[in-house]
Amino acid sequence: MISAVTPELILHITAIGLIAIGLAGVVLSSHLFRMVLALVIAEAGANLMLVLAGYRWDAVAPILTSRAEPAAMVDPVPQALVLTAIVIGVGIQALAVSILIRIRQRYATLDRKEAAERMDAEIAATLGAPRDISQEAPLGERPLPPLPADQINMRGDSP
Amino acid sequence: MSTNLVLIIALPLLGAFLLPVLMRSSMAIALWSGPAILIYGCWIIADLWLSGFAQPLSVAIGGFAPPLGINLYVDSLALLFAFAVQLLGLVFWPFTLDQESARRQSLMLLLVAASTGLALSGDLFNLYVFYELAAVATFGLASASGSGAAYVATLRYLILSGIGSVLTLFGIALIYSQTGTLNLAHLAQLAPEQLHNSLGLTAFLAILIGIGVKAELFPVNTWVPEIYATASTRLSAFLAGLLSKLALLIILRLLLLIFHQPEAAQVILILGILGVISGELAAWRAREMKRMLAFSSIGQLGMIFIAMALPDGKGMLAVLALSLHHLIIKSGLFMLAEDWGGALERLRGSAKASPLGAVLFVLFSLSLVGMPPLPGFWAKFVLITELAAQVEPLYLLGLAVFLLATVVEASYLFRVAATLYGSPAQDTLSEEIPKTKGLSLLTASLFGAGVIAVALLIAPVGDGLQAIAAQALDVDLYITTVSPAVSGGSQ
Amino acid sequence: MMLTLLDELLLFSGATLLVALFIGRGLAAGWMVTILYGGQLLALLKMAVLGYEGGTIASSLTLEVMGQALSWRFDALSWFFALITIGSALLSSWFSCGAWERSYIRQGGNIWLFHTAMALNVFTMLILLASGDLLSLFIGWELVSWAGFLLMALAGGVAARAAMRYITYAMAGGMAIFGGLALIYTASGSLQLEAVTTAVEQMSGAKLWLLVILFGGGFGVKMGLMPFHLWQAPAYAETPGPGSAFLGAISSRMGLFAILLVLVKLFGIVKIESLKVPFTLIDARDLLAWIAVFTIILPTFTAMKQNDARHLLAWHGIGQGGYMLLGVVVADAMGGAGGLLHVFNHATYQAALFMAVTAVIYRTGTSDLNKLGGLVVRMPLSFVVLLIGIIGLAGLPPMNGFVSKWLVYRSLLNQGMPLLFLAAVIGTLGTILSVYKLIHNIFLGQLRVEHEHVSEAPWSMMIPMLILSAIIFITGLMPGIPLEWIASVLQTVGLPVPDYTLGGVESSSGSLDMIWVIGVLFAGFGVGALVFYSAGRSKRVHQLDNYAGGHFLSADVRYQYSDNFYAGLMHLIGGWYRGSFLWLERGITSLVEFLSLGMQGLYRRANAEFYLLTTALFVIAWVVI
Amino acid sequence: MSATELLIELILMPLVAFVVGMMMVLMMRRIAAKLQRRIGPPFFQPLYDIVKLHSKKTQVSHGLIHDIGIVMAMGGYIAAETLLPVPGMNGIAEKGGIITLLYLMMIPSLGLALGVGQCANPNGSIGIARALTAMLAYDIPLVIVVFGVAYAAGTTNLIDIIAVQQAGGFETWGATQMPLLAIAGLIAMHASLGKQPFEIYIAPAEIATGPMVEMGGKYLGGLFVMQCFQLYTTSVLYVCLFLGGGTNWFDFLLKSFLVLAIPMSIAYLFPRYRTEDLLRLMWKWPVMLGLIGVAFVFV
Repeated sequence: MISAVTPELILHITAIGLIAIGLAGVVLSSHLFRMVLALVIAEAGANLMLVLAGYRWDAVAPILTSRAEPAAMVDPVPQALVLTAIVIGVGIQALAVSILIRIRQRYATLDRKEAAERMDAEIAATLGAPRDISQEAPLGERPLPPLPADQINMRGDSP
Repeated sequence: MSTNLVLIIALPLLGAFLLPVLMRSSMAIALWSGPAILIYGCWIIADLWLSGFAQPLSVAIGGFAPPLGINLYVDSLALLFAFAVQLLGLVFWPFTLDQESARRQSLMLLLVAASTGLALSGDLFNLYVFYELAAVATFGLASASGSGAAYVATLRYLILSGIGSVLTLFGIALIYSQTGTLNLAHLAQLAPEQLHNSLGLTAFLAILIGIGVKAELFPVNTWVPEIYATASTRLSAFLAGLLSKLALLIILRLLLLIFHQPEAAQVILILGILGVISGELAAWRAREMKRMLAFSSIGQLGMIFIAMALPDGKGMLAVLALSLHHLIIKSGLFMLAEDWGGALERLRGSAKASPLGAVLFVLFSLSLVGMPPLPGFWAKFVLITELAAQVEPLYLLGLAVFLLATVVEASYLFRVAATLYGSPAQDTLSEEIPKTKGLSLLTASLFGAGVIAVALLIAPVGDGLQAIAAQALDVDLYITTVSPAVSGGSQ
Repeated sequence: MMLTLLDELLLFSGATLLVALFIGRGLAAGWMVTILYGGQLLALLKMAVLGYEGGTIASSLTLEVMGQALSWRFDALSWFFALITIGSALLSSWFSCGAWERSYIRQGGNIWLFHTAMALNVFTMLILLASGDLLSLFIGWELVSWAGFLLMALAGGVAARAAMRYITYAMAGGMAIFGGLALIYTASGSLQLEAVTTAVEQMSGAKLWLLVILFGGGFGVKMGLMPFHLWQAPAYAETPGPGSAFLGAISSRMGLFAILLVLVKLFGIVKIESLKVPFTLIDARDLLAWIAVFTIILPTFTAMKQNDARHLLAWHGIGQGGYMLLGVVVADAMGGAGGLLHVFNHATYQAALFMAVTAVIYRTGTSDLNKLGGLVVRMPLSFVVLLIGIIGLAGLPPMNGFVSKWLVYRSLLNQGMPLLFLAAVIGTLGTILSVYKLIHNIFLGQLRVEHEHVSEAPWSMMIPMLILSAIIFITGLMPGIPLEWIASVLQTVGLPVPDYTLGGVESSSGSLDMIWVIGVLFAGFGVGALVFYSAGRSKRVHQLDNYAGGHFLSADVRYQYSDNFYAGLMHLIGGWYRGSFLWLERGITSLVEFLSLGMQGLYRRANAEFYLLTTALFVIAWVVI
Repeated sequence: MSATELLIELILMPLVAFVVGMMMVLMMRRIAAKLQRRIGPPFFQPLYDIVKLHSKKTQVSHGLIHDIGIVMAMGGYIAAETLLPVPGMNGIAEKGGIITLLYLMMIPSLGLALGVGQCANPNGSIGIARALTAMLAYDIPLVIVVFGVAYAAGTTNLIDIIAVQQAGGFETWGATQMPLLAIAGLIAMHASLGKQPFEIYIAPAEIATGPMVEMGGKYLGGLFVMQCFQLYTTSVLYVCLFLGGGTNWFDFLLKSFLVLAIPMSIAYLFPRYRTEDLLRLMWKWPVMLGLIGVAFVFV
C-alpha cells in the first residue's frame, strides 16, 4: 500500500493529519478558546476524510446538467453527508463561542485550570458540601484523632 | 399506520421550533402544546403496540428505497425505547414557569425528537445526525441554569462531545470507503467480507469511543459528575436514565449486526470493568447526593457494558434487563435528589420530616443492590449466570469486579440511608431539614410503584424481555424486513 | 390449591407480620403478636405430628421465573431450626410486652417498628428454612440478612453504625454465595438440589475448592466465623433488649443451617474431606475444624475483657458458634448430634442470659459491669435465671449445655484429635472464667447505695425468663427429647445417628445418663445441706460488717473488686490482645478509601480530552498490531 | 446389680471417701509436721476440727447464696465419689465417663466461688479470681492426660480403663505404658490440690486467706469436709488412671496414700508461685510432657 504513493493516499494522510493536529491542539492548549478552535480544525479534517471516502481520481463533480452524462462521476452521497456534517459543526462552534462569552462574563477568565477550580468551588458552595480533599491537603488530619468514646466499646479490642 | 410513526419524530421537531412563536401569542396554548405532542406520541406507539405487533417493520422516509434513502427500523426493542423516551419526556417536562421556560421547553422537545430518532433510525449517518442534535439540545438545557459552573461544565462537555463526533465521522468515513453504503441492513449483509478486518475494527472502535461519550464509557465520562451536579435534576434524570441507554443501543446494534470480531467485545469488556471500578469507588467518597448518583450511574452503565461484551449475543437479555431496571431506579433517585440534592451531611434526620421519601430511597437502593424479590436481583442473576458460563479469565474477572462493586454500592447507599434515619444534629432547626415534596415526590413514588409492580409480576415481564431480546438478536430477520425494499441494490 | 401444612405456617407468619405492621401502634399489639407466634408454634407442632411420614412437606406455591423453578419445602432439618426460631421469637416478644414496652416507649423507642422488624425476621427466616432449591435458598438468605439489618439499626446511633458494619459484611457474604451459585449453575445447568449433587460428583478439585471457599466464606460471615466475626458482637449487643435475645439465640445459626444444607448435604463430608490443601497434610474438613476451634477460643477470651454485659454475652455467642461447626464438621455419630444439640441448647441459655441482663438494665439503667454489684439481694429471681444460664453457657452438668459439649468432646476423642480436643477445652475453661465475671460483677459483691431500692424485674419479663430456665434444666435432665428431633435431622443431612436414650447417649466406649448423674448430684446436695443445717443457726450480717483489715467500712467507699477482673491471667496473656483482625479490617477500609480518593481525583482535576486521545491512540495501535 | 445394692453403694461410697479422706488429711499434717521437726496432730484431729467448727455458737452468714455455696461444695464432691469405682463397688461409673467426673469436680469450685461472691469481700473476690485462673492453669495438662489415657484405653468408662490396666498386671499399668503422661498427671494433680507451691489463692499474707476470709464456724467446717473429699477424689482418680485401680482394699489404700504422699512431701518445702508464674509453669512443662506422651500413645 505504501509503494503506490497515489495522490489519494496523500489526501488521506492529510485528512488524518488534520484530525491529529486538531486533537493535539485541544489536549495541549490551556486556553478554552484555543481548544474550540482546535476542535474546528479536527472537524475540518473529519469532513475531508468523509469527502475522500467517495473520491475517484479521474471523475468530475457530480453535477447533472442538460448535456449528456460525462463518463465517470464522483460518488455524490458522501458529499451530501459532508454538507450536513459541516452544518452541524458550525452549529456547535457557534454555541461553543456563545458559552465562552458567558464564562468570560461569569468567571472573567478563560484559563482551563482556573475555570475548573472556580467551577468546583461554586458546585461545592451550591450543594453545601465541604470541599473534598485536594492533592495538597491529605486525607483527614494528622496525627490521627483518638477514637470517640462510644467507638472504643465497639472496638472490643479482640485478639 | 406505519406512516404516522414518522410523526413521533416530526411533531416534536415542529413543536420545538414553533413554540417560541406560540409563546409570544398566547402563553396558555404554548405551555400545554409540548405535553400534548408527547401524549399524542405515546398514544401512537401504544396503539401500534396494542394492535398486535408481531413482525418488525421498516419505514422508508420520503419514499426513497433504503440503500439510498433513510429508513426507520422498528422492532419491539426500538419501540420499547421510543415509548420510554416519550413517557420520560412527559414525566421530566420542565413545568417550572420562569422567563427561561420557553427556551427549556423547546429544547426539551428537540431532545425528545432526537432521542426517538436515535431509537428508531436504521441508517448510520442518520444516527450521527440525531446524536449531534441530542448533544446540542443537552448543551442548551444544561447551561439553562445560568450559573458560571453550568457554563464551564457545558463547555467541557461540548469539547468532549465535539471530539467524539470527530471520531464518529472518522469511523463513518472508514465504513463508507470500505462498503459504499451506510444502511445498517445493507452493512449487515456486506460486513462479513469487507468489515471483518483491522480497518473495520478501527472504524468500530472510533465510533464506539465517539458515541461512548454520551453512553458514559469509562475514559470519556469525566463530564458526568459536573453536568449532573450543575444541570437541573430533571435533565440529569433524563440524561442518566435514557439518553445514555440510547447511545448504548446504537453500539449494541453495531456490535450485533455488523462487527462480530471478538476483539471488539474484549475492548468493551475492559472499558466496562474499568468503568465499574472507577464509578463505584468514586461514588463511595462522594459528598453530595447528585454527584454520588452520577458516579453510581457510571458504575451501573459499566455493568451494562460488561453484559454487552458477552460473545454471540448471550448477554442481550442481561443488557435489556439491567438498562430498564437502571432507567426506573435512577430516574426515581434523581427525583428524590431534587429536594435532597445537597450535601449528604445536611440530610441527617430527614426521614422523620419526609418518611415517604426515605422509604422510597431505601426501596430504590435495595433494588439497585439486588435484594431478591425486587427486579434488580433478577437482572443481576441473569448477568451472573451468563458471566460464570464463560471460560476466559477476563470474564471471570468481570464477574468478580461486578460482585465487589455491588458490595461497595450497598455500603455507600446504606450509609446515606443510615444518615437519613439518624437523629438530626442538635443545632439544626426542624424546618432546615430538607423535605421531599410536591411533584418530584409524586414522580418518585410513581417510579416506586413501577418497581413494586415489576417485582410482583416478574414472571410475565421476564418472558416479555426474553422475547424482545430474541427478536433483537435475529440479524437476518433485520435484513429480510429491510431487504425486500432493497430490491437488488448494489451488492 | 390445597393448602399444605407448610403453607399454613407461612401464611400464619405472614399474618403476624401484617398484624404487627398495621395495628402495631397500640399497647395491646405486643400481646397480639406474641399470641400469633404461639399460633405459629402450634402450626409447627401440628406439622411434626402429622407431616413427617414422607420426609418432606412441599408447599403448593411454585414459581417459574426466567427459566428457574422455585419451590419451597420443609424437612426435618428446616423443622428443627424453625422450632428454635419460633420458640425464641415467642419468648422474646412475650418478654418485650408489658413493662419493657412502656419503658422502651418512654426512652423514645419506636415499638411499632420493633414488633414489625421482629415479625419480619421470623417470616424471612421461615422462608429461608423452607427453601427447596439453591436459588430460593439465596433469596431467603438475602431477605434474612436485610431483615436482620432492620432489627439491628432500630436503636440508631451506635447501633446504626454497628448495623452499617454488619451490612457491608453481609453483602460481601451474599455476593460470595451469589458467585458460588453462578459457578454451580454453569456446572450443573440447573439449581435444583438433585442436579447440583450429581454435578458436584464430577467436579474437579480446584473448582470444588473455589465453591467450598465461596460458600463456606459466605455462610461463615453470618455465623461469625473467625475472619469475619468482628461485626457480630457490637451488632447483637446494641439491638434493643428482647431483639438481642432473639438475634443472639438464632440469627447467626442460619449460617449453620445453610452450611448443613449445602456443604454437608449437597457436597457431603466425604467430598469435602477429599479436598487436600496443597503442600500441607490437612484437608478442607480439618481447615473448617481449625476455623471452628479458633472461633471458639479467640472470641471467648475477648469476652473476658469486655466491660459491658451485653458485649460479653454477644462475644460468647460467636464463641459457642464454633462448637456447633466443630461438632458438625467432625461428623461422626456423636459429633453431629453434639453440634446440632448445641444449636438448641445455646438458643435457650443465650436468650435467657440476654433477657436477664435486659431485666438488670430495666431496673438499674446500665449494663456496665463496673457500675453494678450485689444485686442478688434485690433481684433474686433474675439471679437464679442468670445462674442457670451461665451454668448452661459454661457447660456444667446439671444444665443442657453440658450434654452437647460432652457429645462434641466424645466425638473428638473417638476420632482421636488431641489438639482440637485441647483447644475446645481451653474454650470451655475461658467461658467458665468470663461467665463467673459476669455473675460476680452484676449480682455478687457489694450492693451500691443507689441500687438499694431496686425491686425485682416485673412479672411480664420474669415469666419468659423462668420458662427458658425450666427448658434449660429439663433438656439438661432429659436430653433424649431434643436428641429425638436431631436424630431425624441427622438422617436428612446424611450424618450417622447415635443411639440415644431419654437420659443421654448409649455407646460401647463410655455412655452418659444425665438422669443418674443429676440425681446423684442433687442427692449429694441433700446430704451436704443435711450436714450443714444440722449445725447451729447462722446470724445474718450486713454487707459492711466485713473483714477489712481492722478498718471501719462506710457506705460511700466503693468496696467491690470488678475492674480488670482476672488481673493475674491478663498479666500473662494481656500482651496477646493486639487486635490483629481489627487491624486487618481497618487496612481494607483505608485501602478502599485511598482508591476512591484516587478515582474521584481522576474525575475532578483530570484533563478530560487527554483521556479520550490516549484511549483512541491505544485502541488503534492495539488494533493495527 | 439390683436397685437396693446400688442404693447401698451410693450411700457407702461417700462415707468411705469421707473416712479415707480424713485419714489422708491426717497423713498430710503428719508429713508437714515431720518436715518441720514436730510430732504432728493426734489421730482423730481432723474429726475433732470438723465437729468443733460445726458446734460453734456464732455462725456468721452473708446470705442464702453463701450457705448454698458451701452446700454445693460438699454435695458436688459427694456426687463425684459415686462416679469413682473402688474395689467391690462401681456406683454409677458406667453411667457417666471420665469427662463427666472432671466436670463434676468443677461444681464444688463454682459453688465455693458463688458463696464467696456473696460475702461481698474484695479479698474473697480476688481469691476466687485467682482460684479460677489456677483452675484454667492446671486443667489444661489434666485434660491432655485424660485424653491420652482415654484414647489409649479406647473408652471413657473408668471401669473399662481399670480393667484394661489390670489385665496384664504391673506391665499394663497406665504409669508403665505411658510414663510421660503419668508425670504430667502428677504435676497437674498436685496443682489441682491447691497445696503449698500452688496455693496463691489462699495466700494468708496478701489477701487474708482469700476465699476463706468470711468463712467461720460451720462454713469453715464444710470447707474442711470438702478438703477431705478433694484429697480422696484426686488421689483415687490418679490411681484409677495410672496405677490400675485397686484389686483389693489393702493395695488400693496403699497406692492412694503413696500417691498422695509424693505431692505432700514436696508441698511444704516451697514458697508460693505468683498467679502468672503458676500459669507459665503449668502451661510449659506438664503440657509439653503431656503432648509428647499423647504423641507416643498415637505412635
